[in-house]
Amino acid sequence: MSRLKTLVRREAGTPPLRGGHALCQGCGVPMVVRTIVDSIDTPVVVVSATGCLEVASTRFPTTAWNVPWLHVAFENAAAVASGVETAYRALRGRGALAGDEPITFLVLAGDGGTYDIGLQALSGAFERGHRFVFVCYDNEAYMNTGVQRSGATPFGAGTTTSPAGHGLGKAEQRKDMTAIAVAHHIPYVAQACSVHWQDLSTKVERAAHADGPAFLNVLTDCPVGWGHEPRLAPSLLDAAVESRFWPLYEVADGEYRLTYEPRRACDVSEFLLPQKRFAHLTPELIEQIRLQIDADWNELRGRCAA
Amino acid sequence: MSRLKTLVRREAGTPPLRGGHALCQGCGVPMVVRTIVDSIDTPVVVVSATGCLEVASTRFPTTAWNVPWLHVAFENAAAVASGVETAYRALRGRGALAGDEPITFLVLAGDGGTYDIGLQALSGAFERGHRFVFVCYDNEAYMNTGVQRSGATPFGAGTTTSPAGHGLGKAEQRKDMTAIAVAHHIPYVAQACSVHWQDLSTKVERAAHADGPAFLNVLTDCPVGWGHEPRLAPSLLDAAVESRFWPLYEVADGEYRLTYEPRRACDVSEFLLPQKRFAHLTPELIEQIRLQIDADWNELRGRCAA
Amino acid sequence: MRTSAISARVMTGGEAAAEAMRQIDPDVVPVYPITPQTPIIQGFAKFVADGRARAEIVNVESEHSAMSAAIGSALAGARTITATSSQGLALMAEVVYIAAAMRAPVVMALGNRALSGPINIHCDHSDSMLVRDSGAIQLFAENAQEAYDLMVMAPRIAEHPDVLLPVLVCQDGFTITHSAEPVVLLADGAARRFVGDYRIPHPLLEVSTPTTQGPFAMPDYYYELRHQQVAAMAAALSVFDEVAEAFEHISGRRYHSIEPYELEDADRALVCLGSTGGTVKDVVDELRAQGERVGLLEVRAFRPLPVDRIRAALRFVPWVAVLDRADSPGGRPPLYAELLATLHRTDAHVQSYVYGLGGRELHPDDIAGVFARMSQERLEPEYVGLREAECPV
Amino acid sequence: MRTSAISARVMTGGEAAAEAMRQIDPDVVPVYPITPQTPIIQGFAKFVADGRARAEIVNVESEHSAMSAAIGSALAGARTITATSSQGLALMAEVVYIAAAMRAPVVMALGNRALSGPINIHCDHSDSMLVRDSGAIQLFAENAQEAYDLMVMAPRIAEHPDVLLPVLVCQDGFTITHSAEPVVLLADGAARRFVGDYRIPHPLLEVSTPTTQGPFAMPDYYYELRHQQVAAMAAALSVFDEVAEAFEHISGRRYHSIEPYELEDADRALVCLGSTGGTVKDVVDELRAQGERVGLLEVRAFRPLPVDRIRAALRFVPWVAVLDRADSPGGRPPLYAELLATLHRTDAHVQSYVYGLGGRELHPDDIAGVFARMSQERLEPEYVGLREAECPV
Amino acid sequence: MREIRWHARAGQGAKTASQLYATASLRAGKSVQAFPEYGPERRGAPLRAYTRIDDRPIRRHDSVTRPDVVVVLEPSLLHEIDVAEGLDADGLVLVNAEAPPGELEGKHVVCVPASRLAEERGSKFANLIMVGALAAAVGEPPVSDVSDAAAELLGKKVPETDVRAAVAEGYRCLS
Amino acid sequence: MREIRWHARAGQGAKTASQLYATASLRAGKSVQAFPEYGPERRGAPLRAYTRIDDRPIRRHDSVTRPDVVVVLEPSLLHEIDVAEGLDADGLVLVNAEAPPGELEGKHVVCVPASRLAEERGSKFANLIMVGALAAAVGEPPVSDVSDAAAELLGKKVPETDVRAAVAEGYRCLS
Amino acid sequence: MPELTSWRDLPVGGVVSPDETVQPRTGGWRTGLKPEADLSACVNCLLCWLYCPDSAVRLDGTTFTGFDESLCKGCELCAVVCPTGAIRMVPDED
Amino acid sequence: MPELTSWRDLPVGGVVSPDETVQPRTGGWRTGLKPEADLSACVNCLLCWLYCPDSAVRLDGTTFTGFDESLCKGCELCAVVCPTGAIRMVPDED
Ligand SMILES: Cc1ncc(C[n+]2csc(CCOP(=O)(O)OP(=O)(O)O)c2C)c(N)n1
Ligand SMILES: Cc1ncc(C[n+]2csc(CCOP(=O)(O)OP(=O)(O)O)c2C)c(N)n1
Ligand code: SF4
Ligand code: SF4
Ligand code: SF4
Ligand code: SF4
Ligand code: SF4
Ligand code: SF4
Ligand SMILES: [Mg+2]
Ligand SMILES: [Mg+2]
Repeated sequence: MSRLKTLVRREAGTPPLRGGHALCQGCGVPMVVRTIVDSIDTPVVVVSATGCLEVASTRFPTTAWNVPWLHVAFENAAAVASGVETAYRALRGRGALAGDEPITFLVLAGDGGTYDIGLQALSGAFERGHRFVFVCYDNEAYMNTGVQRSGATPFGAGTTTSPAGHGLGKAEQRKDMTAIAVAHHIPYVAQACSVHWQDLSTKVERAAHADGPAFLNVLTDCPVGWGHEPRLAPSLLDAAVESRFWPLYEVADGEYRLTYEPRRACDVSEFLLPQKRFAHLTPELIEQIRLQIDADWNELRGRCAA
Repeated sequence: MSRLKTLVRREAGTPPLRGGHALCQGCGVPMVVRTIVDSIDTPVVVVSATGCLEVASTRFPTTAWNVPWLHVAFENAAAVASGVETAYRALRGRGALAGDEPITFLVLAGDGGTYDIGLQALSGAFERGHRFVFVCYDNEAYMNTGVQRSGATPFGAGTTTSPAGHGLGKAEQRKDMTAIAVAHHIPYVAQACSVHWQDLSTKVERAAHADGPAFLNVLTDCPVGWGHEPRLAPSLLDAAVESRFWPLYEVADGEYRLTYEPRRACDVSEFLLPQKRFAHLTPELIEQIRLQIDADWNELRGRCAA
Repeated sequence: MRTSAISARVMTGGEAAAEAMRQIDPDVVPVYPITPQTPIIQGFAKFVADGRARAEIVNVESEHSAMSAAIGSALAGARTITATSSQGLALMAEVVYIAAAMRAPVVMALGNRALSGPINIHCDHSDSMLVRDSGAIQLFAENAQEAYDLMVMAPRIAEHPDVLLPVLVCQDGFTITHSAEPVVLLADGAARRFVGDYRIPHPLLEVSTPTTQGPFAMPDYYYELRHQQVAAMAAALSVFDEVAEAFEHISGRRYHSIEPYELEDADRALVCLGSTGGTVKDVVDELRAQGERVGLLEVRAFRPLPVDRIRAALRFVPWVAVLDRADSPGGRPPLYAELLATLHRTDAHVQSYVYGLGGRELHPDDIAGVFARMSQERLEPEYVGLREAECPV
Repeated sequence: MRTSAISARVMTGGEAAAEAMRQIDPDVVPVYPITPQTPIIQGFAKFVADGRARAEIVNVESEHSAMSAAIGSALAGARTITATSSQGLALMAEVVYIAAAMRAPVVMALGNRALSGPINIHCDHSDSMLVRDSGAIQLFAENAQEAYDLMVMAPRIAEHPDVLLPVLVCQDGFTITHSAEPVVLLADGAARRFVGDYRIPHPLLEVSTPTTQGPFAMPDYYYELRHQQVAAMAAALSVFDEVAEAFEHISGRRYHSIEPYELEDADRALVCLGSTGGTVKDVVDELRAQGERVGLLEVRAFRPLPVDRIRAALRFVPWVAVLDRADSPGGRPPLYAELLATLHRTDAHVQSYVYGLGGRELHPDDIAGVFARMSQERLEPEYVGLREAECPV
Repeated sequence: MREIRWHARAGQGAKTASQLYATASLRAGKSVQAFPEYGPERRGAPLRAYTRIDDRPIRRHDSVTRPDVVVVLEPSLLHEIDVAEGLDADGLVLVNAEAPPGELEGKHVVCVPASRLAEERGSKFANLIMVGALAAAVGEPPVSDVSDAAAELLGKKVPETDVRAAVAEGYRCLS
Repeated sequence: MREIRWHARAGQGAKTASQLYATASLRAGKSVQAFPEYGPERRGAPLRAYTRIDDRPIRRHDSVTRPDVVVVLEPSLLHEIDVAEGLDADGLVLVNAEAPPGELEGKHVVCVPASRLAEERGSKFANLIMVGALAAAVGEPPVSDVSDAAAELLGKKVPETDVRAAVAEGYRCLS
Repeated sequence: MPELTSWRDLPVGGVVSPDETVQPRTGGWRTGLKPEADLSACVNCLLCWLYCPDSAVRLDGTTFTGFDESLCKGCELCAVVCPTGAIRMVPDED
Repeated sequence: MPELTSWRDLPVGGVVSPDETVQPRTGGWRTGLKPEADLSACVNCLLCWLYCPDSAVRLDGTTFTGFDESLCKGCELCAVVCPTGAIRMVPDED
């Protein structure tokens, strides 16, 4: 059976995140969520950080979630999940759980809830070795509060707190969250992108079966924050990968592996220019971005070769 | 002039941290502080996290500090320093500062205030690129509160919250804080050890001159928490380095360099066995530690070679 | 307070606060986004990007760090402003106390919003109440104009040598932060001159005279150091008046720590904070027109609470109803409890009404209803407009 | 409460709390070290390491995560206990509110300690007061025995279907946590049976009936959801009595939400929380022996505050002095304000005395002094034993 | 006091319209207030905004429940919600439409084909057209104030002439 | 009520001594309380601890300011602090020393050479010797209770016989 | 959305069961265009199903059958990713 | 330690100036041993100065001269690191 059919069968008409939620028209996040949950072959319990996904999917007394779902606050998703996962282990250990099938614990947080305000809780959970899959849906800014810069916002991007104005947008390089996760020496870390859904789906399977914490950093678009029509999303995200702006790779037990080799010559401007947040970039700044991408790419290749 | 004479001259009879403080007899921390401050050739402003050093050096209305010193809380030293450093830039920018000599901003935090509760503030400051030197004096546990395990506590060490008991002490590997700092792609990161003071002093100079944040992870002992007589400190810390338990290296602009090549065959048991916190370790566990050290060492060598 | 239509501009309370910040021209602004505060920092960030303000903005990674950086900056010697709401204030609560204790005169624009849970973005005052013991000054604006004016006044209050405390300028989330109203701005120069230069006793950056800031205190000194803050708060009350008077000179608008409205002969009075005061005033006018002797005491300075003035203002009012936009489950609503402490040994009957939690509307009819009900003895708090409130607990 | 010398063991309040935890045998214990709480978690960690308790300890990286993990664990379906003090409670304050709102019956051992700044490790109640609006229950122990007993009672109160709220068992830092006193423990089996099994309405781990927990609420529902907590707190008062009665059956020791001491004919009464109550009792006995009609009201349940009972207990006492081990600069000391709200429309003269901040001693002489001074009209709070207190502000 | 409620979808400029009308009225010497309603819903979701106009200072800060005028910027909303809720019997409903929609039978409805007009000019300013039309329909403020206010509010981001033209076109429709 | 203050350096077992005396007294049917003083100072710094003994339940939780007995485990402290502070004229000072130190002239001083005795046995239990001596000096509790309490408190970590011997030795000194 | 209920009738702690609550319909969010499928051109690759942010693509088992207009917000993503051009955006009837 | 002062006389916010306050003396913390130097054996390497946690090693300029017994806690570190054995731990006079 094709992978996509498998996902369809798993969903079986009951999507983990059903329609009727209040995310924007064309929002890139639901696809990430469904691809991930549908790729897991056990029951799933989701812990969510505050952010667009959470706010727009659970307006009381409605809910878009067909799977067990828990939200406590913005900065603590990994800590909450640590508690849930420990409860599961404790109760199982005492034989106090009804069913005894394995459960996959999935954490869903935006880049703000991962790179910035949620980092410490995540790092602590990594160190303690909780068995969960932490997914950062990385749309490169705080979207829920109206597009402010985050640690994930790339160099040059305009946001409401790094306005282009007379300046250049964000002056700093993005935090390399995937590398930070790798530095925690957890069993599985991967970088993925929503439109490379097969790659993503495979990574989710590996992550779910890892013997310890796993981290997935998944790039997805936000038409509102990036400033593009929803229908451009597939080509934009494709360009992000092909231009090597967002390489797809994994680090399993410390071993780097490029999971997708870009297939075509693609300049990063193909990714940047259709987006309003980059509209102010001068050719010089784009060249600077290009050079940084090259350097990062070479370093990554080096690690994958090794 | 010898490096040590330089340090003496800088101190000029006014140690940055003067005697009369309430740190334990034989505490390893003051040497780290003095070596570091004395290695800096500009005025220094110190921001300190809560911990042994802070609590025991500033009982109101006394103070052991002869340099400007600021403490706010346990988890926020890097954020406080971000504010101080930004104030300096802002005031200089406006020509509103009395003197116009450069100032070096130094942050002093224990491993708890760095690896665990202080990590997020530090990571954020790294991303923003504040120009300060963040020093973790790593004594491998929360000492101030009576020796609890931290993210820096090594595998197998007994603490009051990872008691040996019928167990093995701490069951998890230590967080690799130096690697995490490196993953932030800041200009200068180094791992050092108090007794290798020349190496430390050199690293401080590089850190202070880096064009952005610098991070130093400095191993030092705590006779109380490690369970050894103060006088064993020099040999224990030496064994930590020689046994490759704590390699000395630096990463400047992404380039790894081993700054000290161990000079003798030294088994890690030379480091472990004199310490009460490791007294319960079985030969099997020690072997496990040995293997981990070998693996880490090989990986580090690989990076340094590359 | 009639705003002059000629020079007024229509802007939200958030925009007004951003304009005040632009004029104050602080040195450092460490801040983290959160609804409904974001318009403030976004507006200000745009001013900086457009070269209309010079501050260094520190885009911190959490509110705990926002206040921590603010303390560092303010004590280093730089004028520092921050802004937050709700969970943001809750997350930084620990360091708000420390800011006050270290006497860091940080100014904060607070867009009041309900605390989780459940998560909610709309107005109530539970965030302010969470830090009511912190030693920070809290001033409540009734509308966008006041939000602007109080922001301009805040640095002078905060930085006064007898005060040296953080000042929170509180404006109701959405109801003020996002409501556009006419606001009269001062001329930039006048505002800047009014605020003056930043001076604190011991700037950390004075490296030639090193100081130790934030030491450890044992019981032998902690008690006295804490009492300093109580004294500073007492001083803040007169400093507020001083600054308000100076502000009147340049603006024509005069502020008081409390605003009595039609209280002289009132037999019933409400007490409240924030934007609700405006709505109550309308209701008071209406009921007065019908011959009812009702009035309002609007509390502008919640910290320091002008205890004596409140006492004096309500001296002859037999029935007082305190409107709390916050509650303390298992205890008494905060403003109510404070008011009773203030009115102890007077003859007033003081009642408690909780309203507006999480942005629940309070309409003029609700207010009129309270006025109608309040002259019957009742000791238990009532949740105004609660669905099925017949059994209040 | 006379402890039986025969079965008693000398242990600190911290050790006693750890013993209670061992007997309760919780599933999950997420915790972060802080003085003076550490003896509790260290003691418990040793029990686990020695195989005498089965809990999974989660050594989190901060207190914010401790409470977050506790919420996750408690809602997942596991009995969960944590412990903290001072800055730890301040750092987790945001999530304490959420725990209450999500009705997570987490039990917390709180070693009360002063809040920074300046940093100080000794006792006062400012940490408890910081979360007094959070919706969490707060019970104050007078001594090590009570710290133990209340810990054993706590899960049953927290988990009662009408309550489902966090319970903080507060013991004075050092004064109780580190003071060794005789403590009588229940037999392990009896304690375990008393506590019973953990049940909550919607365990998240029941994957066959998925639930959404922690949704977003707009003004249309937030208000009513918040009011649930007020109702749960009201229920907690009777549940406390129920549980106390059951506890008396197995222990012979009976607890009440307030403990009146020599109040019947008192013309002066103190009100206080925590270990100070014991010292006051000695002073009361002494003064009574000299013919003075003095008494004490010790508040054991600060949340929910037994308003009616306090009113009833103090009905005939003309002079009441509230001892606050916390303050609210620019406002009124918290217990004092609550008491006034409770005693409104009674004839009592209620006065405010702040004491013991940051571990400052309160000696019998100081207490006798308050009794001596309190029958003169005075409205301003006094800092007992302040150096140069002649000018109280 | 005149109270106006605006209906649109998030992203269609109801907030701007509500503020524009307020700004124009302020120019005409009125006291004003304008504010939108906020929820978790995103771009595309139904959204309300409000404007209050009075001769005396506006102090109240409750939401508008009994509007005098309702302006519907997006007619498809009529199927979803009752736009006339709380409206007096003689209250005006101004709809961006060619002809009075069935849902509003019995109400005092005035139609302005703002979307078509905007499209014809190749502009996106249906909202400005509706503000102009509102000024005409209720007789205040003068169109010059609306036009000036529009230029003040939007003139920095888009060509001032387009902005003024849209306002004028709406005004013309109903005057 | 009897109130005892213990003086030592952090790490010399004053806390243990104060608790041991309390535990022993509890065995003898008394009500008891024991607590040390805490500060930022570390191992080696002067430290106080307290014990209260009474026939009625002890309820007070203030610190001890007017002790009946002071026990000095570390004589070098006499140069640094006034160990007799708050002590009544007839109050007893029990010092770990060979002969009454000059600093305590005029006080009711009793010396026990506990350090030497401990050293002679090659043990570290100077503090236990002092507890035994205290029991003898004030006449309660019975040495058997002290010995049993010491075994209960420390017997798991160190040989019970050593512990009991130390207590007995101290007791013998003054009885 | 269900009736506004009294505080007594709300679930404890605001817990929501997906089975007991009705999701809002978001079809109204469309602003002019809706997707229309030409089933004869469909190769049932299911990409539209995967990309649709609003779970508005209808399947019968694993076979594409069309759209749930009561949910579809009209984002065009299905049309963009359809490899055969089987989906066109057409004006909403309204 | 200075006199206990009234709250009015305390520095605002508890700021301490090292010049205006007297550090406690910690020589009393020693528990029996103190360092003694044999200056003739000293090669002035200054390692003792560097290692001393309590800044109790006295220098004259850059020349080692001995110890400040009022600060030295007696940890032995100076003696351990002295390369020439010039430092011995000897019983405290007390
Ligand atoms: C402590 C705290 N600070 C700030 C906020 C406000 N806030 C909620 S979501 C959010 C941004 C979320 O960004 P991200 O994690 O990237 O998710 P996205 O909205 O982009 O999906 C912010 C700033 C909050 N809820 N809590
Ligand atoms: C928010 C908060 N949590 C806990 C504490 C208690 N605390 C103070 S210092 C400390 C441990 C410090 O450990 P580390 O940073 O390694 O420094 P060390 O004491 O080892 O020098 C702890 C847990 C605190 N002060 N604040
Ligand atoms: S703002 Fe962006 S991320 Fe948030 S719902 Fe809209 S499209 Fe999705
Ligand atoms: S406990 Fe350890 S780190 Fe702390 S002062 Fe003592 S020796 Fe130094
Ligand atoms: S237009 Fe968008 S929302 Fe509608 S079915 Fe297609 S993908 Fe789904
Ligand atoms: S994307 Fe096109 S071809 Fe594929 S299933 Fe959908 S309609 Fe059919
Ligand atoms: S013994 Fe220790 S404290 Fe004393 S001088 Fe030597 S190193 Fe310094
Ligand atoms: S360590 Fe020894 S040789 Fe070196 S300076 Fe000190 S005393 Fe002299
Ligand atoms: Mg994001
Ligand atoms: Mg440490």
